[in-house]
Amino acid sequence: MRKDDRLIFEKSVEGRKGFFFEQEEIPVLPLEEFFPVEWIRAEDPELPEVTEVEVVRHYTNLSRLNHSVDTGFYPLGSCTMKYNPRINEKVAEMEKFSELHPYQHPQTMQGALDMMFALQRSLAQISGMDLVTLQPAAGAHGEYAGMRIIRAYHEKNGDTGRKKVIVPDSAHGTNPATAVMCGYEVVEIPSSERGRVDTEALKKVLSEEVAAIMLTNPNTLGLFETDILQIAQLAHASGALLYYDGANMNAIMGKIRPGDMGFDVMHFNLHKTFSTPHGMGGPGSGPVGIKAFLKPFLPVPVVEEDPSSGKVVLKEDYPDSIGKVRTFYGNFNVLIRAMAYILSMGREGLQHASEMAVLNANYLRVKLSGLLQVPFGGSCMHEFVADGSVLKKEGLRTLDLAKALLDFGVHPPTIYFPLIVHEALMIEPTETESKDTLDAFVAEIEKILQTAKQNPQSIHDAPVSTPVRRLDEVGATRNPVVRYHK
Amino acid sequence: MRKDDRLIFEKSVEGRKGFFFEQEEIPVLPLEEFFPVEWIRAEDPELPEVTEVEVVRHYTNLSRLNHSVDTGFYPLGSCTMKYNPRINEKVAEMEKFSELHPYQHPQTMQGALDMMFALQRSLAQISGMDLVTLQPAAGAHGEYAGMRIIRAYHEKNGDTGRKKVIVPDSAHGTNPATAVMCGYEVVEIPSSERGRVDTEALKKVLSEEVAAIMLTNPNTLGLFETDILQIAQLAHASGALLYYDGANMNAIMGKIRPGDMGFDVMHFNLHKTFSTPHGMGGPGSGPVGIKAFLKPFLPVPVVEEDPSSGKVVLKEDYPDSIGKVRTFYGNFNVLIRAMAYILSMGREGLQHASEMAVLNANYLRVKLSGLLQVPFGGSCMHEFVADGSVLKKEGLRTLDLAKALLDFGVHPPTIYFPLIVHEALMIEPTETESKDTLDAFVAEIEKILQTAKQNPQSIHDAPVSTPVRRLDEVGATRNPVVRYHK
Amino acid sequence: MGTRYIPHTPAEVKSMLHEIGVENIEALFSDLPSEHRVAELQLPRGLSEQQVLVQMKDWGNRNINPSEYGFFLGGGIYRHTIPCAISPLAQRGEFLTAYTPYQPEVSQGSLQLFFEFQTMVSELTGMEVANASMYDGGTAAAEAMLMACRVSRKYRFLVSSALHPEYIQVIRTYAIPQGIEIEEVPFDVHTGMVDIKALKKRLDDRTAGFLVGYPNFFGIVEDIRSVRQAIGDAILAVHVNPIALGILEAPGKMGADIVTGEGQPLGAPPYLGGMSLGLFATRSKYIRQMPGRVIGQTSDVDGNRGYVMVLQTREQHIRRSKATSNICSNHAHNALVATIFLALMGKAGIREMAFRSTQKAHYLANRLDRMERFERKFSGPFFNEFVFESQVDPVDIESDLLSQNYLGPLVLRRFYADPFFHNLGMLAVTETNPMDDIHFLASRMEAMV
Amino acid sequence: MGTRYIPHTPAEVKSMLHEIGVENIEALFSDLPSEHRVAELQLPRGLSEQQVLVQMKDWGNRNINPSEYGFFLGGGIYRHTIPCAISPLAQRGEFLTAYTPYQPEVSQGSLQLFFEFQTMVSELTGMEVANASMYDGGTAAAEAMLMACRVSRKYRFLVSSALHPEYIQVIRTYAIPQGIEIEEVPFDVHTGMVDIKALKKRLDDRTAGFLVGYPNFFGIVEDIRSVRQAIGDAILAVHVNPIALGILEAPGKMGADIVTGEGQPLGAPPYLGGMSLGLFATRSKYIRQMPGRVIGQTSDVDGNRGYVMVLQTREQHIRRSKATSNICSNHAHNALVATIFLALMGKAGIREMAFRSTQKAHYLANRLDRMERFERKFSGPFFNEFVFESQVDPVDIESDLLSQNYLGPLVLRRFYADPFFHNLGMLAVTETNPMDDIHFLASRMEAMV
Ligand SMILES: Cc1ncc(COP(=O)(O)O)c(C=O)c1O
Ligand SMILES: Cc1ncc(COP(=O)(O)O)c(C=O)c1O
Repeated sequence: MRKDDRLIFEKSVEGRKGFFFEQEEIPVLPLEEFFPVEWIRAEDPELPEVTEVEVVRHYTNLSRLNHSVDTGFYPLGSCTMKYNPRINEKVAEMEKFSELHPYQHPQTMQGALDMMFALQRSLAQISGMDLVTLQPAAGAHGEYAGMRIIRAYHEKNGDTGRKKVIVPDSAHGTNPATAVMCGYEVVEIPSSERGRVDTEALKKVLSEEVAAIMLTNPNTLGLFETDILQIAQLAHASGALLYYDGANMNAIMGKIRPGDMGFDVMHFNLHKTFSTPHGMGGPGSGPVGIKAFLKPFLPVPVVEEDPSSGKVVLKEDYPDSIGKVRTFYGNFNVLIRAMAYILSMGREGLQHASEMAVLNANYLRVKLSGLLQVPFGGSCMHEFVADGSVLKKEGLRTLDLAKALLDFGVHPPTIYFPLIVHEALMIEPTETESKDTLDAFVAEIEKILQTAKQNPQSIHDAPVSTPVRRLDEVGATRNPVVRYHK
Repeated sequence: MRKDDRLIFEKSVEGRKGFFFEQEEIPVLPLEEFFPVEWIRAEDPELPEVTEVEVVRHYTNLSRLNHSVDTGFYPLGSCTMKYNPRINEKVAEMEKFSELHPYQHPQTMQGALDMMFALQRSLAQISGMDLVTLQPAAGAHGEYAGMRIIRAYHEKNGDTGRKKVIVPDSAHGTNPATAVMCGYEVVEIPSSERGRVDTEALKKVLSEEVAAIMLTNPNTLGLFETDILQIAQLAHASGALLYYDGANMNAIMGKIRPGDMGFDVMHFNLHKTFSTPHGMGGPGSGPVGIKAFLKPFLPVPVVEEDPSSGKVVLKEDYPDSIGKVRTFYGNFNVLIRAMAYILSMGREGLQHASEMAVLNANYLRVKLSGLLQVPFGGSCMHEFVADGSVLKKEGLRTLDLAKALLDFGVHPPTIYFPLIVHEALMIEPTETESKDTLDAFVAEIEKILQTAKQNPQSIHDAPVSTPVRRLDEVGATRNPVVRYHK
Repeated sequence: MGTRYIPHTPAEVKSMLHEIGVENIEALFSDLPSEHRVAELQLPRGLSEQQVLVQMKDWGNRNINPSEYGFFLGGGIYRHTIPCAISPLAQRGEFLTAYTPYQPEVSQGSLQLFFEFQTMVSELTGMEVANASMYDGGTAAAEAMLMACRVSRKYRFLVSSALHPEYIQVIRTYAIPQGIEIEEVPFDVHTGMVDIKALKKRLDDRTAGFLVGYPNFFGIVEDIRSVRQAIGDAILAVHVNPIALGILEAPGKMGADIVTGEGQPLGAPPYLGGMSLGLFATRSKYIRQMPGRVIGQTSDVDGNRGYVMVLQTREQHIRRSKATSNICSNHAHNALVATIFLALMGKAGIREMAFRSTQKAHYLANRLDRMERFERKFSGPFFNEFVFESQVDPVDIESDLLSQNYLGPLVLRRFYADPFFHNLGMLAVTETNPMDDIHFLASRMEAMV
Repeated sequence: MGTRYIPHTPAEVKSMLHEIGVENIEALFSDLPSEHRVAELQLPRGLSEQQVLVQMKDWGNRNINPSEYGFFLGGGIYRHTIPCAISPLAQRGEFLTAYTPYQPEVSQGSLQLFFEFQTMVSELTGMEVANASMYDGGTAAAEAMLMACRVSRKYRFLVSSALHPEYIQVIRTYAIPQGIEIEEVPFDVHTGMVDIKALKKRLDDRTAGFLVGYPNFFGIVEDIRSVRQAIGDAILAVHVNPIALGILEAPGKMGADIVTGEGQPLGAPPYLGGMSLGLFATRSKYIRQMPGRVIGQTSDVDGNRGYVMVLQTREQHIRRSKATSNICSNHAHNALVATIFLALMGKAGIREMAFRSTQKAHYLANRLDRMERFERKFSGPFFNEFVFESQVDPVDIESDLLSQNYLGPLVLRRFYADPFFHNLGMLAVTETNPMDDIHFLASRMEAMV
């Protein structure tokens, strides 16, 4: 379907230029005066030689091949594809933020520090945690920082026998992967029939070898962990800490706070709950919230109020700190967007967002439960998981349903996650979608299921109206071609 | 092909909102205290009630239905669809320009005045005219201002018998339309066999009744008026002035100047020659250049250097002025873009642009002359006119060729203009297009002509891959539906 | 070296020249008379992006930044709310770099949005049809005058002297070559509204129509129904501030034949008056006499709904010397901005803007009225702008306020020679003026001597 | 009232609740333990766009605007040229608001551009394969260390002590829980380059590899070939400033096994170090050990070329606790910015930037060297940044220059406790520093006492 599928390299013509520098008099010496001749690059990198208009056309046309929140419904479960307000982009462009150098004298960037501090306080308030660091670059990175803090805490206590981290089988892949990177062994516990943590199973694995339990609540099935207070009590009684994966915060703002439920450490996904754009996979931002007793272990520098001057400062002097998990202070251009969002929404807006996110999910759940299986009964939070097994009798699967949705201009839900539901469709509409959009989505699914009965092959052949059709992913991995060669 | 063709009104739901104002305490009185009750609007206008995300999606998706310079080749003759550099957009966004109020004290906007003056001087230099006004909002508007100056000049001289304006039959429609709006009778003269002004025919119509001759050079056939010096002489000898339609300036920058060729008045199309974006049809900007003897007639205010202070000022005191042709000082946000372009290109860049524009046109002319008829021989300037009559034997016409090009993702040339070539295709590639693009275009035309022979119906059916196919334009005009009703 | 934005490499130039069959570039310019060839333009050499930005910032820094000022200037150009979502949408390349929709199959984006724009303008003004934009309020008003004369075949036209003085100047300019006689109808010096008796007196059967501002230049809301009654069969043209129509009755509901307006307040910054948008609406029966582009609904060969330019036979590119106007390029992109603005604002938003502007303006007017040195000049109802008579020279007020980073008032004697205006100032207030600024302005003026 | 960005009208909420079969919204939250329900968050009420902009400007105004300053700070984050065409392209909604390309049929835009990015990074670094980005230079370096240990199954890793101190800190953080021993290899205090002898001495057969900066933190260009030779079979990881590769030989050509880098200079503003981009490239034989997303070419059922994510079995969402890294979201949008940047710059542009930066930096260094109070500290070749020893306290230089609206030098004792660094300052120069600024800086420093 694409009229011109050339790579930018395939548009290159020797000698063309896309940028022109000053016609400037500068003192010039031969490079050989600066470097041994064999250190000087022998061959130019094969970068494209194209003009500005070619670059504009190339990337404009590439962008047009993408589905995005700005072009249509994107109910990708666990990803919170809510609308990304444009005011956030405007504030992120302000020169007085974007041009700041991280090593400027702090006095020359007091406003930036003040903004970060205000964001920390806002997130603490929303989550019920005592302190927040903005350093981590994404959710998984926040998990890493948070679990490292837990590790540092146990070590400081001389409690070095804690080698295990408990993770439910419904957990996001980053949870076990993070635990392992932090040097822990992962103990997976099965979910109960109600799709929640099985407290009995949990009791069996809890011991003085356990450093932490990692949960998300609502969990990845979109269900609230009703035994959360008991779980917290069990964890703490055994000396373990409770970690909260904040990817699902969009369900509970202004309703309940992780800090109040007994969580000790958590991360936020500003790129989910707080409306910063996903940008095709990043940058996000994964601030970490902690209870006060964990303060000594925060990554440095800590952005805090200096008690004597009352000024917000960067403090490096934390001898028990886990160190740095990245350079500098965090993804500042994401932070500023999240701050704009929190200011825009205010206390009533954040709460209303969670309420409407939950309303939308339940509405879809009820509407779709006549069409697909919804394995766990009862009301859900901001998302829910359906099962596409009904398609099996037509020789089709959830993947086919997903591909067929593409022909309606809709992005399919997350599929085959969480792993515990075999033909999972994880559906998260978010609060920014309207009832009309949800109704249209239900009608589309209905239509696909009908077509599946009458003409399963056509569903198997879907999509047909996308820029490319189904791609050979297996072959691509077997024999990976990961770059262009001239 | 469109998945959702609803108008924004058809997405409206009562009570939805796309914007939220301050939660602000303001003193409120009933409107009836301010206005008689029957003056207060009884029914709200039926504006759409939609959210911000719906607006973003709606207009994002609408934009995707357009062809544009940013998405592909756009060789629309007479329109100079060159690349619109992005730096121009950046400077046009600067708050210290965009927030200025026209009635601020001039001292608080000295920089804006200085910029306008610099642009006036640059345009004067490029065109060889003595003075420039930036007031007119578009090419046709510049023609209007220019022709009104000519009229004012003759009247001031008591030369009131001049009721006619001579216009070649190849002229753009705005030329005769403008002459009539300025109260003149239009005398059309036929083009010579060489596609130029027929000086003999001209002599016959020149008299003391003629106020002006309106020409563009190169003319709309893309041909340089080789007799221009003689024409100027004839015009001036008869007491008429010579008007230059600057739409075709892109051919001659740094090569020859209208002022030097004997033109007395001209307009520029900043949205053609000077790279400001066309924006789906405007705003453009049509500054007018004049010779010094016409200065008293300039529209007010005149942006000029005050001889005593050396400062640039707005001067209203021109008793013989034609008055105002619009409010305020011109399309300032277009002017600033044009200034950025002139600064970026510099003297060598502007000249090179004209050279490459002419090279591109001649290259296409030669390449296409084997495929289509090119009625006027010899080399062309920045554009040329081809004739699609070869298609007649297949029962097709230029319109069909144009529609078939759409399926290649190319915007067709201007068709059926100038009127003197029956199946005209007016082709202007501009200098920002590369040889590869031109070669691809030639190949596409060749392919269409081949298909036309083998399967003319398929060309008649084109386009098939566009968001809509051929539309019923006649019916639309017969029974015009020009707005949505609920 | 190569030049900005131009792809040609020396090798390509050579091969292209070869294909054309000429030796060099100069050969392509051989038709140009050699005695007038330019050696080199007297302009600087090309600058880099960084250098251009420096030059532009330099000019910018020689202006104030009005966004950091209390902003009480109006007089036809206003600072209103501009939602942040407008710019990223309007700046999309597919909108910014498209031409006039000559090929409708690949221009449905432009065409549908103009159709939406026409609908919105019709709705706001209460008229049946609207065009796809004119240059600005001034030329829209002038075209209304020309159309009124065309429709009625009469060559005398009345305008209210309380109309924006620049509009009157533009109307005069356009009237002269057509031999149309323009006469001003005085306003009532007490109310600031058009003097209905004087209007009636000036009407005769050579009179094509009458144009009145709504609100007028002084911010005063005219009594359109009375005007309609007064002028009988003559054409009534009303020039509007579209924001005011959020709370004021639509002229179409009160007998207007043509409604024009300046659309800048619909989402455009003040931009020195340079981001203007001419609104033009009328009755369907006059549609074939309307100037400018008009978009209509139709369907394609497959029966899908689509949009095209209609009634092109009115226009210069078809009708040439017989066109209804010479207008070709219009202010399409500014119309896009207004369309997105109105879509975001919706019914409630436009009402709210008008409501807040009115309330705040009246609050300030009342404050001033209670001061000894200032008095509201006109008793007629006003929208968001009002004229006051001052015992302090308005020029001194302007300077004093400027020193406090406030812009305003408009000094009316800069527009009118008549001594009536000597001590008059005008202040505009919109929903964007924080109450704190209004309070400050009032206190500052109270303290003036 | 309704709330920002949320479409639900009261009527809709009612009908949706009815469909769901519950009475009210609260019923949907009945699973939440009542004893911990929040009544109301202690946050301000929602602000309008205008109010948010005012608050943000207020914070902004409490910073300086470095774009109005002479800018001589580096240390890992640089101010380089940013072509104006990048932002409008990168800000297109289809790039900005898409997620990770899980559905490749509707993500070819993202996938193709990441494929282009991988190619560009491979070309610049001279490596065979590159991933689709990491968070920043620091985490990329740490992941290189982890990968080196994974590949070699050894748990000792050397880093040059002349590597950026923040990178070393990040590497240490990541090493600890894996039980990896990190040892620093000292640099030669005369040349500023890694001390090859000391390096050799620290190598043993438990050593997985060695990481060196290119240029290093002091701007010094390391002799990669000698390092390669010195470390034998151990894995050589080189951390680059990608701009330097415009004129310096690619590490891939000199034996590097892994190349990481901080991609900020490729089109991103300094942004407080917060618009970072981790570059990661390696040899093909290690591709299955690489962290992060990788895009590969393939074809669709019709045989059309297309792109998909490949080797996902390395990643956490498939492999969970056995993944090569826990990274999920990466810095995709910053990679887009870098891709557009490199497309615009092309071969010639990147060379030119590196060339001009070098020339200007050396010019300034030479000027300083000729002054009595300043002396270049290291004799090794440098790129665009250099350390000087000063008889004036570097903190005083910093303050004095700040008073002149100049930023720099970096005061090295803020990074190192060792007295060796006490009087050291570091200045960075890029192609964006006008010669006038360089002259001014030099004269000002010359005049210092
Ligand atoms: C439940 C959950 N946890 C963690 C993550 C990881 O977040 P990130 O992609 O920002 O690293 C995600 C995101 O996909 C998630 O959905
Ligand atoms: C030759 C010529 N003259 C005049 C004009 C009118 O210019 P504008 O559309 O800016 O009014 C045009 C534009 O189409 C043109 O091509």
